Amino acid sequence: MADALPLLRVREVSKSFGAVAAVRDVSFDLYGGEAHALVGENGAGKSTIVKMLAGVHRPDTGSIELDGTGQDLGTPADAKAAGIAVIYQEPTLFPDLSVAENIAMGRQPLGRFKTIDRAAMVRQAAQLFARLGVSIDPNRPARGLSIADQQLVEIAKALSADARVVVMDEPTAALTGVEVERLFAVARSLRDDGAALMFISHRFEEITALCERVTIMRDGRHVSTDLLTDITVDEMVRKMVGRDLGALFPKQDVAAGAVALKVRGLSRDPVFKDVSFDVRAGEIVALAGLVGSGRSEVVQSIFGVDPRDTGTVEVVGKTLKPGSPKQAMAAGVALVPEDRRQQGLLMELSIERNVTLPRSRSLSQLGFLTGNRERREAKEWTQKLKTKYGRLSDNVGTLSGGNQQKVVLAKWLATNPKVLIVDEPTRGIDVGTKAEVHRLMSSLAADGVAVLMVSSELPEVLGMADRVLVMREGRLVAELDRSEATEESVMFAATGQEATL
Amino acid sequence: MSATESAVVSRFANWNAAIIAITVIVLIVAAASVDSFGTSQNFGFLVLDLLPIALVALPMTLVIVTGEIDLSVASTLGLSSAVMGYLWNANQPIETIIPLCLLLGAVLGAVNGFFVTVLGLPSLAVTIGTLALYRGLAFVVLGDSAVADFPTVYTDWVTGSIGGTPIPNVLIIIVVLAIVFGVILHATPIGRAVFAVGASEQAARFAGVRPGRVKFWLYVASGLISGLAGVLWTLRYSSARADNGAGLELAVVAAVLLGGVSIFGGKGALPGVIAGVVLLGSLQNALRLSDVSNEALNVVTGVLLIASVLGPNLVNRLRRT
Amino acid sequence: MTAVELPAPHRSSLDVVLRARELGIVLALGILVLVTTISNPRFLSGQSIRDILLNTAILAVLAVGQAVVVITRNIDLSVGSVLGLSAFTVGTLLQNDNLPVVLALLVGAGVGVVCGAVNGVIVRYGNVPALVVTLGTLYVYRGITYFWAGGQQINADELPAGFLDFGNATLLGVPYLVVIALLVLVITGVVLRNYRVGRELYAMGSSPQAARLAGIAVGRRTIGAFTVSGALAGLAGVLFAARFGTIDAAAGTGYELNVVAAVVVGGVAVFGGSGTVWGAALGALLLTTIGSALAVLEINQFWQQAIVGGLILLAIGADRLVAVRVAASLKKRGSHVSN
Amino acid sequence: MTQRRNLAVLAVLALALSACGGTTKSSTESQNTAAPATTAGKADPNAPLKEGLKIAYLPKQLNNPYTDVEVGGGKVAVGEIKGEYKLVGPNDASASSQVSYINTLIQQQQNVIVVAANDPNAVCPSLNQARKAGVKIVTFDSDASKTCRDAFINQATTQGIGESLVKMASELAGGSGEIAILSATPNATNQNSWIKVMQTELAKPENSKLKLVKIAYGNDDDQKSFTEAQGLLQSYPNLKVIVSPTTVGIAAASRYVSASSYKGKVAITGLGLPNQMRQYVKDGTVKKFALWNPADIGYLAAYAGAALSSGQITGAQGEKFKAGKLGEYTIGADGEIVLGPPTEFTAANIDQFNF
Repeated sequence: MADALPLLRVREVSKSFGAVAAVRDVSFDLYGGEAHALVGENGAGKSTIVKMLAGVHRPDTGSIELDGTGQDLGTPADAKAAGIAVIYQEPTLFPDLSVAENIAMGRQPLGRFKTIDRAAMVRQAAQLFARLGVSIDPNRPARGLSIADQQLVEIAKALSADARVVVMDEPTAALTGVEVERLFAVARSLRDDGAALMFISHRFEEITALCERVTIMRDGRHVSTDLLTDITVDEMVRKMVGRDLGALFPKQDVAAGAVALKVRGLSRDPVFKDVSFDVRAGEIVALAGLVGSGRSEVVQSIFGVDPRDTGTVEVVGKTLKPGSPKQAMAAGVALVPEDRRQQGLLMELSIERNVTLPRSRSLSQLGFLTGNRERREAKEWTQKLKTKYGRLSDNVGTLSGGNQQKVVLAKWLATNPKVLIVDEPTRGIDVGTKAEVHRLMSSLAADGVAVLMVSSELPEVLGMADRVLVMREGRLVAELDRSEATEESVMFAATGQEATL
Repeated sequence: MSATESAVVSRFANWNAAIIAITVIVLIVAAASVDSFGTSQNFGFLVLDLLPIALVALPMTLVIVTGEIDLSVASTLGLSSAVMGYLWNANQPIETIIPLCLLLGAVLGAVNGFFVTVLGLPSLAVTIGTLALYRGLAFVVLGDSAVADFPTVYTDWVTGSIGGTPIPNVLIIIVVLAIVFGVILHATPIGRAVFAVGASEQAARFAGVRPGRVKFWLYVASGLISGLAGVLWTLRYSSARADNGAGLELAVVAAVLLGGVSIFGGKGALPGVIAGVVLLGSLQNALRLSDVSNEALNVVTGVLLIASVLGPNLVNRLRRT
Repeated sequence: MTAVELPAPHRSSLDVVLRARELGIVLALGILVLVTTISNPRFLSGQSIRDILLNTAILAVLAVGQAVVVITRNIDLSVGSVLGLSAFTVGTLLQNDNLPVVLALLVGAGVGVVCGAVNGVIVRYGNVPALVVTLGTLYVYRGITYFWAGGQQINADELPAGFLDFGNATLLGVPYLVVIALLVLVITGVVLRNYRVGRELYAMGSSPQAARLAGIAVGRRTIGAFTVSGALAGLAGVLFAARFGTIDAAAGTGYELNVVAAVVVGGVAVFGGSGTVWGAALGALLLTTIGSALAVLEINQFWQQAIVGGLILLAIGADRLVAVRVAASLKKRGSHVSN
Repeated sequence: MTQRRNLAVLAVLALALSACGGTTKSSTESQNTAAPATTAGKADPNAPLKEGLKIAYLPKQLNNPYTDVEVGGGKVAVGEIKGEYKLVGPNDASASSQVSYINTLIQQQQNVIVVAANDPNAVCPSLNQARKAGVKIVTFDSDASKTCRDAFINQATTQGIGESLVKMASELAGGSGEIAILSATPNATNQNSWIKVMQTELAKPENSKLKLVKIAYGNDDDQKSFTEAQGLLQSYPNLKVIVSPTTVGIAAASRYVSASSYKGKVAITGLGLPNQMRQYVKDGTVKKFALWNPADIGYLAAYAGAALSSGQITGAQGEKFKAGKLGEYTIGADGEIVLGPPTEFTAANIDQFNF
């Protein structure tokens, strides 16, 4: 099925930022009609490779060849012109412009006097959506589209450009199972039309489902490129990490204590309705369901950053006021939010300020902060979590994703919570850190913390949780014990139909 | 690049330190080369001249650190002055008028705060709106007339100095408020919240900070201090007028940015801002004493303003390559 | 590919909202004119309308330029100073030679192009926020004008009659100044709506990050937008000189706030990406009409500024309300994968 | 939070209460007006004029052609008496900027400051500080409060100007009809005193058919005056004459009318500069207007300042001094020195003047 000659060759490219070498002498080939996976831990250099292909970064040395001719991809426009389309993890649409215009930007069909032919533009968008089998109104603004729909618009963009190389950087991170299937169907048809696909993901089941070949990177270097038929998942993990891992999901058994978090009749129109459940001390309860089923909204409403219409939340017997994170924190609730960059961290502030922000009031003496106590506290907690950083005064934005997540965890563990809510605790972090996070959650539960975990990764849910609560379209539809919870039972509850995975 | 070199560069890239150094150098050069710049009388004039900018720049720093802006300060000053004149003409006791003007300032600030935090409107647009609105109301209150004859006890205090020393009385107000705002910004949980809101409002909210509340009270503080500046302005010139302080907002914003506060929020320090205010004020004073025209000052202000952001940016770029 | 049923290209929901926004201003304008005319019918006399249009023309040209910059999520506070510099340059040239009007317009626009390009280059290459840059050049350009003028004033009697006539003469009953403003408006409006360059400006303002990734030459477009704003401010300077005949170094001082006010009232979002130059021009017309109406209604002129302020708050408040409504309706309508 | 708020309210209330029976305008009025002038010493009419006097001019603002002519006269006079001439001033006509300049002039140890006050009271404390430092203060154009200057150069008597403005208006209106005034700022001292005289004049029986319908303010801003003129004509269709006792206003109003359909129907008069008005006199928009010679004001101010500084005069009524080519002047009540009667300009004589 693959052509004999590579469509795109990456040859010994290197790229440094200041003193840090992000990518060193990496080479691999992409073939037309083939899907190629690129895997590696966070900080392995995958994103830099993507940005070089996208024309955002120019390689310091080495070359990128298309059809055997060297390309100088100095700007995104160059990459576009060369037929390379990149779909980023976070969609990059123009919220104020119409969907049709988003797709056609820079390639709008022209009519008389080089004016834009709007009718033709809308027609093209509608044709693309028909080909993708989706119904999005080309005339609506991009603002307000769900993440999945935004990804589809991004794919339509790539289609409209007749891209020969399509790079997808973790496109599935925010998608549900059905949406992933839809995306894969489209990706396969692109591949079958002769395009070369490059697919980046942390989920091995997706890689095996879609790709023919896999390139593994570690610490900015190329480790290996193999046919997926020649390599097992375990081998891949070993190559990525460079060492063997312990059990991925080490939940210890703990006898559940008293009810720590009690939620009754929580509703917020139109996001979720009548949600009731308990979490006991020492328990890890997973909140599963498709993206968009209202899980994150429920936990944000419990914590008080989102409002709620009706319902009560009790923490160790104390009723929480709606809409007040401050009071929730005082009662012993901590929330590690879904979106690390936007919600979890202040990227431009220092590590110490981030760690101690929620506790700045309790660390103050007579209302004043001199900085010493904050520094001590930040040092203590970052060390406990084995966070790697240069100085505490460095911007948290300079850390890798995994270490950033550790800072978020440190920040909340420092508040000594009775109820710890974690929303997608391991999204976008590498395998090694993932295991550390899991171990940490498990030991917290063992110390009597009630843990409520929102996760889209089924293995994580099944491995970690004592109980699984499943949400569908804003309602709690199932509660499964550890013994009852399987991939099938959870997916069945989440989708309301037989799982197709 | 060697280690020492990069240390020097990073020192320079810290604009806060740079601006303080520049200010000190300018003060020394001016004192040495401009006749009568260093006299105690001139020091008094200098302090009085930069009084309103110094006061208003304090809350403005905090507002800009949260990523917002308040362009209505000069109009609040004007309205406070106009109301002061109106009430004085209506034969109200000055001891009632002054607290009322401060209260008025706080209320005007609260109006800004309401539009920005409760309705969620962009502060640039809101405060351009209230800039026109408050100034307009000042003219409605007092028209084009001027009210004078404020009690000499008060006007003398404002223009006077601490018994026998060359230290102007109003310097006490500046110093006290600068310490208050400095401590709030750099050494209290409120200050941490201010920086957090400026760095990312959403993340701050997820850390239990109430951005709306923080910003609202900052606007109230901004209004209150502008009201105070209006009172002091009126007493200094013994003249309440609707156009008092017109255009001051740009000078204040310029001083704050010159002091190294990022217009995008999340970064800045009060000592730098004080240095920025002193730098602009003393440059103006020294140039005027040297018979250099106002125009030169305009150009210098503009260039410094751009340089305050451009300089560190260029240094960073050089360092990267 | 199988034949699919395509949605007929209809007016997009975006357009409908924008139209409604501009209709709001037109409505406000209509009510204002009606009320004023009832109290004093002379408000609708030819001379009165001509005066309003003439005064609008200058503000509208500035507002169009400002809108272009604001749409890209920038701001240009230096327009008043650029206007002053251009007016003085043209005035000085005309003092000595009787230049043809077209040349005067070109010189003025040329001065503006240089000023605008300087703004744009500093914003682009210096990576300095537009607010800071243009606040700085507001001082610098004004300072240059003062240096040059040094207290000199150019009076009407020093300007060639041909140039002054241009400030008052009409083309088929429409003053030249208004014709120029309309030309500027229509050309800019069409470019912004119907040309790729224009749509890229909206894209940049809507999401600068995405624009860079989409391969839009963000830097060049930014410099371009500032250059256009500068050029139009320069052009407005010539119109100013022709209209008022007296030019000193202070010409156009404080205009920047009026211009921003007109743009905001006209529905251009200060955070870029939406709004039209038509709205901005209507905003300019509304503000000018209010000024004239107050004089005619014998409302204390001091109210004018307060009313303008209130209007800005009203406009952005209304925009916010509409945006919330639209967002809610879009969310409800949703759009899902059709299985 | 609520506690803190209550505290704040309490504090305000406490302040307000404690204020009962505090300092009010009426309670301070006697005390303020009692502030004595500091002029002391005796005049020595025979003292020679000192040489090398530093005389600084501080007009309302720079960049005003009328002001330029005034200070131009001053420069000539300072040259004649071998002094050091200096001109400083703000770009905006605000009192606060003037105060900064006065402070600077004190630092520079000038001997005489010739100032046109933007606000009669706001500049006072600084002027008095200057006088304490031995600087003589001469005001021109717009007087400062009497308590803080040594002499005031009055262009013409207030009465004389008011009367001549009404006389011109009456002639142009043909003795009856609506007239309007386009002034500078409402707190401009000179403008207001002229307008007051005009109102008294208009109340007289011989002017009973003239109706003053509106006083508009153009703030001595060209554009504002232009727009105000436009507004006047729209609001008062039967308007016959616009009287503008300010050079900026009359020029702006003339320019508007000359290019509008009102030309020939509405007459403009007032106080204007011949150079600015020449065009409108020639095209018939303006029949006549008046003014004193502004250069003489600056000229006279320099001599008055020098005489003060040399001890020839102290500013007391009845003292006499010589002012170069202008001859001898006598100080009137309140330290006023009157320049002389204004000149009327018409198409017949305008070409003889160049200022």
